[in-house]
Amino acid sequence: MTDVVTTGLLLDGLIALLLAGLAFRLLRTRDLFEAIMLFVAYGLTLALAWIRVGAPDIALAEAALGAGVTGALFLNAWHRLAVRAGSDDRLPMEADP
Amino acid sequence: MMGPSSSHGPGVSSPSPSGDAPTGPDASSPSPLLRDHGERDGPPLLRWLLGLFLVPVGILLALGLKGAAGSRDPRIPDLIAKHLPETGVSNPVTGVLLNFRGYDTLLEIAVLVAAMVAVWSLDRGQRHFGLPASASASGGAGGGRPFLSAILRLAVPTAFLTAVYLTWMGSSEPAGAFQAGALLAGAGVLLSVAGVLRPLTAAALPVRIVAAGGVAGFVVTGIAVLPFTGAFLAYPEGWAYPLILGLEAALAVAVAVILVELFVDVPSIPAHDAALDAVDPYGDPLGRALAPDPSPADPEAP
Amino acid sequence: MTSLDLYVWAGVVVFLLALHAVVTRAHLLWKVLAINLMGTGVFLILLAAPARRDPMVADPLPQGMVLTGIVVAVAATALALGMALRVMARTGSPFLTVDPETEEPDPDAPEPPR
Amino acid sequence: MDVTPLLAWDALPLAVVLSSFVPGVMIMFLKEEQARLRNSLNMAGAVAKVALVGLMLQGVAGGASYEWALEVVPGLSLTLRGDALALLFVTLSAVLWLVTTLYAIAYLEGSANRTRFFAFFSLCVTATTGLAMAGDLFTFVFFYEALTWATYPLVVHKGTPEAIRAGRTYLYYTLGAGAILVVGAVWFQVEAGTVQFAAGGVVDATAVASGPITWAFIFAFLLIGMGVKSALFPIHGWLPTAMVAPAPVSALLHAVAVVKAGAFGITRLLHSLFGIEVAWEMGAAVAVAALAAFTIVYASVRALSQDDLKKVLAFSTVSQLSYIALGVALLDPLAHVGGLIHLVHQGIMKITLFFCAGLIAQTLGVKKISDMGGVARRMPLTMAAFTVGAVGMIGLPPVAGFISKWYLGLGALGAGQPWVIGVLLASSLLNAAYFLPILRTAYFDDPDPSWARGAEGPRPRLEADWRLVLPAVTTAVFSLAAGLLAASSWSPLGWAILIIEQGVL
Amino acid sequence: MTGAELWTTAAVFGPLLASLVALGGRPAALKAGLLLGSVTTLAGSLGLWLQVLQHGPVRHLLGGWGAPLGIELWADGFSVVMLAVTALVGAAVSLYSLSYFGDLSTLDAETSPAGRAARYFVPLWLLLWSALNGIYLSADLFNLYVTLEILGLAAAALVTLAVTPRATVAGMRYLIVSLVGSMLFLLGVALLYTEFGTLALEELSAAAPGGPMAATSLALMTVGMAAKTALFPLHAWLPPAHAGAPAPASALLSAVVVKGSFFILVRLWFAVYGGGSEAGLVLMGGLGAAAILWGSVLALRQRSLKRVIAYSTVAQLGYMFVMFPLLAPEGLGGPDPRWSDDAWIGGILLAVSHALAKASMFMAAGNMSYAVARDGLRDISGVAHRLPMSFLAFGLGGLSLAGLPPSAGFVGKWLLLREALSAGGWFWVAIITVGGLLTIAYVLKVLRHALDREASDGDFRPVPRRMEWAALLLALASASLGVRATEVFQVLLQGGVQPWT
Repeated sequence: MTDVVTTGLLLDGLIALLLAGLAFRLLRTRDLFEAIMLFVAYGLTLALAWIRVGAPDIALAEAALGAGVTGALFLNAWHRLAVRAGSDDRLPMEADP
Repeated sequence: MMGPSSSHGPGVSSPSPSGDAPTGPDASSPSPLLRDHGERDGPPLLRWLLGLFLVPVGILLALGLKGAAGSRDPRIPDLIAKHLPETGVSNPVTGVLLNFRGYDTLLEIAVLVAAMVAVWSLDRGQRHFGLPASASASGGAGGGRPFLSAILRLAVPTAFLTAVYLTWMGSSEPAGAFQAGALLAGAGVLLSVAGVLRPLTAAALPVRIVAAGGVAGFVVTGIAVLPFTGAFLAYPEGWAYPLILGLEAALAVAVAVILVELFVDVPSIPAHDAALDAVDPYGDPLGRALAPDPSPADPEAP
Repeated sequence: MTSLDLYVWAGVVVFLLALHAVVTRAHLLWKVLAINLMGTGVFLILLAAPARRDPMVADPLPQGMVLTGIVVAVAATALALGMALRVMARTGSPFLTVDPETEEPDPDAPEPPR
Repeated sequence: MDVTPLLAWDALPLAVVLSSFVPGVMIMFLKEEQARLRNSLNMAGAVAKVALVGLMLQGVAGGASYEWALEVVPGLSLTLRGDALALLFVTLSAVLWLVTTLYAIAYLEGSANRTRFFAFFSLCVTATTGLAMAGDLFTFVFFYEALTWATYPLVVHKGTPEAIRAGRTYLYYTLGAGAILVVGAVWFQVEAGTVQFAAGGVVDATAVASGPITWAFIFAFLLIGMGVKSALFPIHGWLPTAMVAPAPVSALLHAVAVVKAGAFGITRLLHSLFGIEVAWEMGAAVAVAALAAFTIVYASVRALSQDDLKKVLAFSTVSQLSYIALGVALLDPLAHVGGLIHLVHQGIMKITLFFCAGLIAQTLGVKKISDMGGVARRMPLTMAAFTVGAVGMIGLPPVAGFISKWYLGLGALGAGQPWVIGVLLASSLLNAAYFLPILRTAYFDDPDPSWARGAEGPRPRLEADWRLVLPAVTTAVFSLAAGLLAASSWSPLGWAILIIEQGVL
Repeated sequence: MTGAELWTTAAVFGPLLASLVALGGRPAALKAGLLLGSVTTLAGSLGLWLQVLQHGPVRHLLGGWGAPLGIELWADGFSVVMLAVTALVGAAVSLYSLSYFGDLSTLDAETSPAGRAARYFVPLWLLLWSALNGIYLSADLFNLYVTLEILGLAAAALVTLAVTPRATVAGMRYLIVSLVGSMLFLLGVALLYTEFGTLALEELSAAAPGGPMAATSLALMTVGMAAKTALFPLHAWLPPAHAGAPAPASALLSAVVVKGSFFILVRLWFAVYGGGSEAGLVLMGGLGAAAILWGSVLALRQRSLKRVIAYSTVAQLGYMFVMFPLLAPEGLGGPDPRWSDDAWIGGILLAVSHALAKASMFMAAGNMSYAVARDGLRDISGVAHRLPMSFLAFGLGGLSLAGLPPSAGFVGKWLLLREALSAGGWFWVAIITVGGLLTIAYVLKVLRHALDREASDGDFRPVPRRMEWAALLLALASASLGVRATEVFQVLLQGGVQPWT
């Protein structure tokens, strides 16, 4: 390994590993809620990666849009399924109309 | 070389993890919609084959990219740096987004509008959002939920403030309309989940005007400058900064409204869709049964 | 092996994992998740690969593209989720049940009561 | 009225084609009940076409020539050229379309879907006149293929399962061969560089010598394309089955328009594309002659065993068409004259026979020859016309058929192919063998009970609707006139000789 | 400011503004939107046609910036012809859709699905239209990606306007395939940017991409676009989607939407990559040939009217890919200089004739199933007598697809055959001929059912005249193009196969 192993490189290696691992885990799970949580985590790690790559704008957008809004959309969809399924784990504010 | 965790080659169909629900879904376990036991995933052999095919493609791709020297010469960044002053903004990304490649951003907002209209076109089910009238009337914002109302009081104002800051600073600092829009959308989602923001139906005109405002603003500006500068969206001398700022503001609001609309407007899944039974699978795509034959005197009947 | 190369590798791995999942995972929501991941994989490659210059110069053009890509991905995801929920509402199952090749309306079959 | 300005009008050929296209399209949008408007439109179109063709005849006889072209794509254009050869076929189609329209109006009175029938009927005639006046192979194939699909609704007009099956066989043959024709035509353009028709052919002998196999294939592809409609031996099967179509269709299309398109195509192929000398050197013309000869004999033999009157006429058409192919394939101008005049003579004689067959079937419901006993007593005029036609088919004077066989014989001797005379004689005997029994039963046998019951009542002044009998008699008179007045310059023989003199072939 | 800027702006941003107008939802807004969209697009494409005819390819520098930095709209013969066809088909289908959904004023979008479909068909279609015009005029890779995305979303939404569960599933599958296709395309764009550092097609073609990275990128983009064009192995999504959608939507999807990604493929393979590799071209041609055979055979087996036409789309798309091997620069034996433009003009004439004919056939089929409210072949028997114009439109459209005169298809096939024969490509000659015969087979199958004697005299809903005229006009356009196509020929030579060499 010619170039010296700097701390930056270690951090990037960790982030890259985390990204791949989260993605693999996310695509293999059987439970939807777990998948969505992993997806939000993946989004935030990705925001970290964008900072490391030197793109702060993208980091902010990724965190807000990639993890935030998309995560909210998925949770909303999950909620729709949960309400449909009639299972009891509905969100607290969902008082029965 | 710390490559990614390649030990878990894709396509490894590991036995379903131990923590998984027992095979037979008993009454209490969440519905089949929420879980996917892979019963419809297709034969494992096919999955393995696809995996085996993709792994070498991946390696070739990565090695190729590693060797790709073509873009070593920083032609584009230098060009952007050279022309940045003419764009009226100092943040290069905003310069690219709103001046150099303004057309792309316009189309991007058009994609959002398209998605919004498409989601509207799915027949929106009933809306489960918002507290029933009784709950919100009694406890004010957040009803009987102190924790939620606390978050609301704290988060929403700061979100608005930061959004305005982001839009304003977008021209110089790494921020911009989309980040601001996302923040506003987050605030909007919080409010609608808490039931404070009565979700306006898609039919409401204000929603349509604001949502379409982003694209309309862009196109009108583009056409307005056409006679002066001879090209669509080419800002005349000195007008770049104010126009870009105006567009950023319009973009931020439009993005926020569209994202809230996309969030709120998801069709709910009724336990049993009564309308479905009347639909004849080989019949009229719009489910229109044959209207009783109009009076034979109908001139149009051949 | 500079840090950017790591992200290129990560991008490639995520893209292919997601492509594999879109094809093999039958549940609609996983397909939508996988499409999102494919997008992020491409963005990783798009930002990391061209940026590997000796004097690390941030190239704003790919950043503009990735920002646009992220917003487009959100729009596409919103529609895909909406449509997936409608499919589940209509067919009651989270999978694309009807296979195009074999399935064909059979007007010769006994007429369903009109 | 001084017609000289009209004579020089170059778009005359277009006017001739449009004179049946415009009524056809207008009829398509009429409602079923508007019978009178439809009939008048049809008749107007027919009369206009005959008038315009008359003008062109006068012009071409005076040495003028008409050419109109519309460029479809640079290098390919729709060219209509009104020369003597084209006019031979166009006059035949125009005159017989007028006669058949009158016949069809009466024949189909009260039946369903007449709007669709007359619309596609006019489109078929448009396609026929178009391909007759085609100035190049592209235009010829354009109208030839249009003729194929325009005829389909007429073949399946009755809508009965049998008609639909006949339509399907018709399309299998014609569309299949049509696809091969298109490939052949394009290949010809690629190899020869042009698609223009030229007297004496556009292919130069050296090119053929250098690539004989390619040119043999091109000739074969084109021959298959033309041969299917002129019912050459292996690909003639669709014609007898298409007899299920109503009588006017069998009369005009399967005696004149569609089948002559094939024969005319073979003439163009041998003379205007390859040139008869080059074709003869290639051995292609000999093959055509042999195939034609075999078809003549084979079809006549098949006709012997038929009992259905229209089937007999169908097989007789198959054999008669090959006379034309035989005539134009020989190396002697007299044989060419024989082939060309037979194109006209066979048309007018065969249409007479089909008219009479339709008349007999319509009035007495008789379709089989075995039931035709004593028909002559009941329908003397019709049987007289039928006799004229039959005699002409056999080739006996004074009817036109004799003249074409005479010239074919002369041409065969001139071309040094004596075996052709043997074929002519054999087919004449065979024709006699299947036509004379028909006449015998019609004239001498006692009336068959199946239709005789209605005969005792007061016989109507005329044996059937005048609009059916008149066309049959008229065409019979034409056949006789073409035979007796052959010497005049306005007869088909006179015109054929003019074609040879003007060097258009 | 030359005319080009004005016309390109009209063509791309006219329908975009019109869709915002149509968002108003009320019938007046819908009609105004359709009118505005049609007028601006027709004016834009006509204006550009004349500009390109006189001055050759024209460009419009958006934002005033040059190639590497900014995006430019660029129009050559090929884009102008596709613009014109989309404008023609679009205007006819817009006219058709006004009556198809019924009386807009009385329909309530909340309750009746037809009302909802009418209210959202117009804005979605106008967005689709502006995206298509954007694709035909775009000269920038990433811009193509974003426009493709609008195309994909709007088109999938058009399918799910129908209420049947089958259509919803088909729409979902179409959306997923479309999104995966776009992602593959984007990865291709990323690779090209990494390798060549530019997004402008003109600069890319100047850099003559040929290395392994460029080849991988072309492969990725081709798979992506082939998925969106439903080329043979990736065609499974098309028949249920195009058959399930409402009639105006399926007419648009089959006639113009699939042409968008086909256009991109042709642009990439020939304008940017200069023909790519001959093996690649033969592969594309082979897939096209397989599509012709597979699509036709399945079209013959279908028993519902619109599924026959949908599978016919799969087959006819195969026809257009047969153009690829015939355009190989060095040719399979060196194209004869006399016919060098044949495959190019012939292939595009086939695409144009397919767009016109397929739109008219789907509208005619829509009329027939609108009249009996059922889509089975057995249900439309005997309908020909009641709907003569629709029957005629369907027949004429069928002729054009089969390549029988008088039709643009016949001229296109003649030109393709001429190139194939001059290059000695016997396999392609056979495929083109057999394809034509198979097309006639399934068109006849439908016509025979429509002509069937024992008309099922069930109740019959009269079809508004406007719907029949829309179908017939397009069929007549396709037929008249078969008689006169010189103008298309000349404009297609502006820019030709490789505009930037």
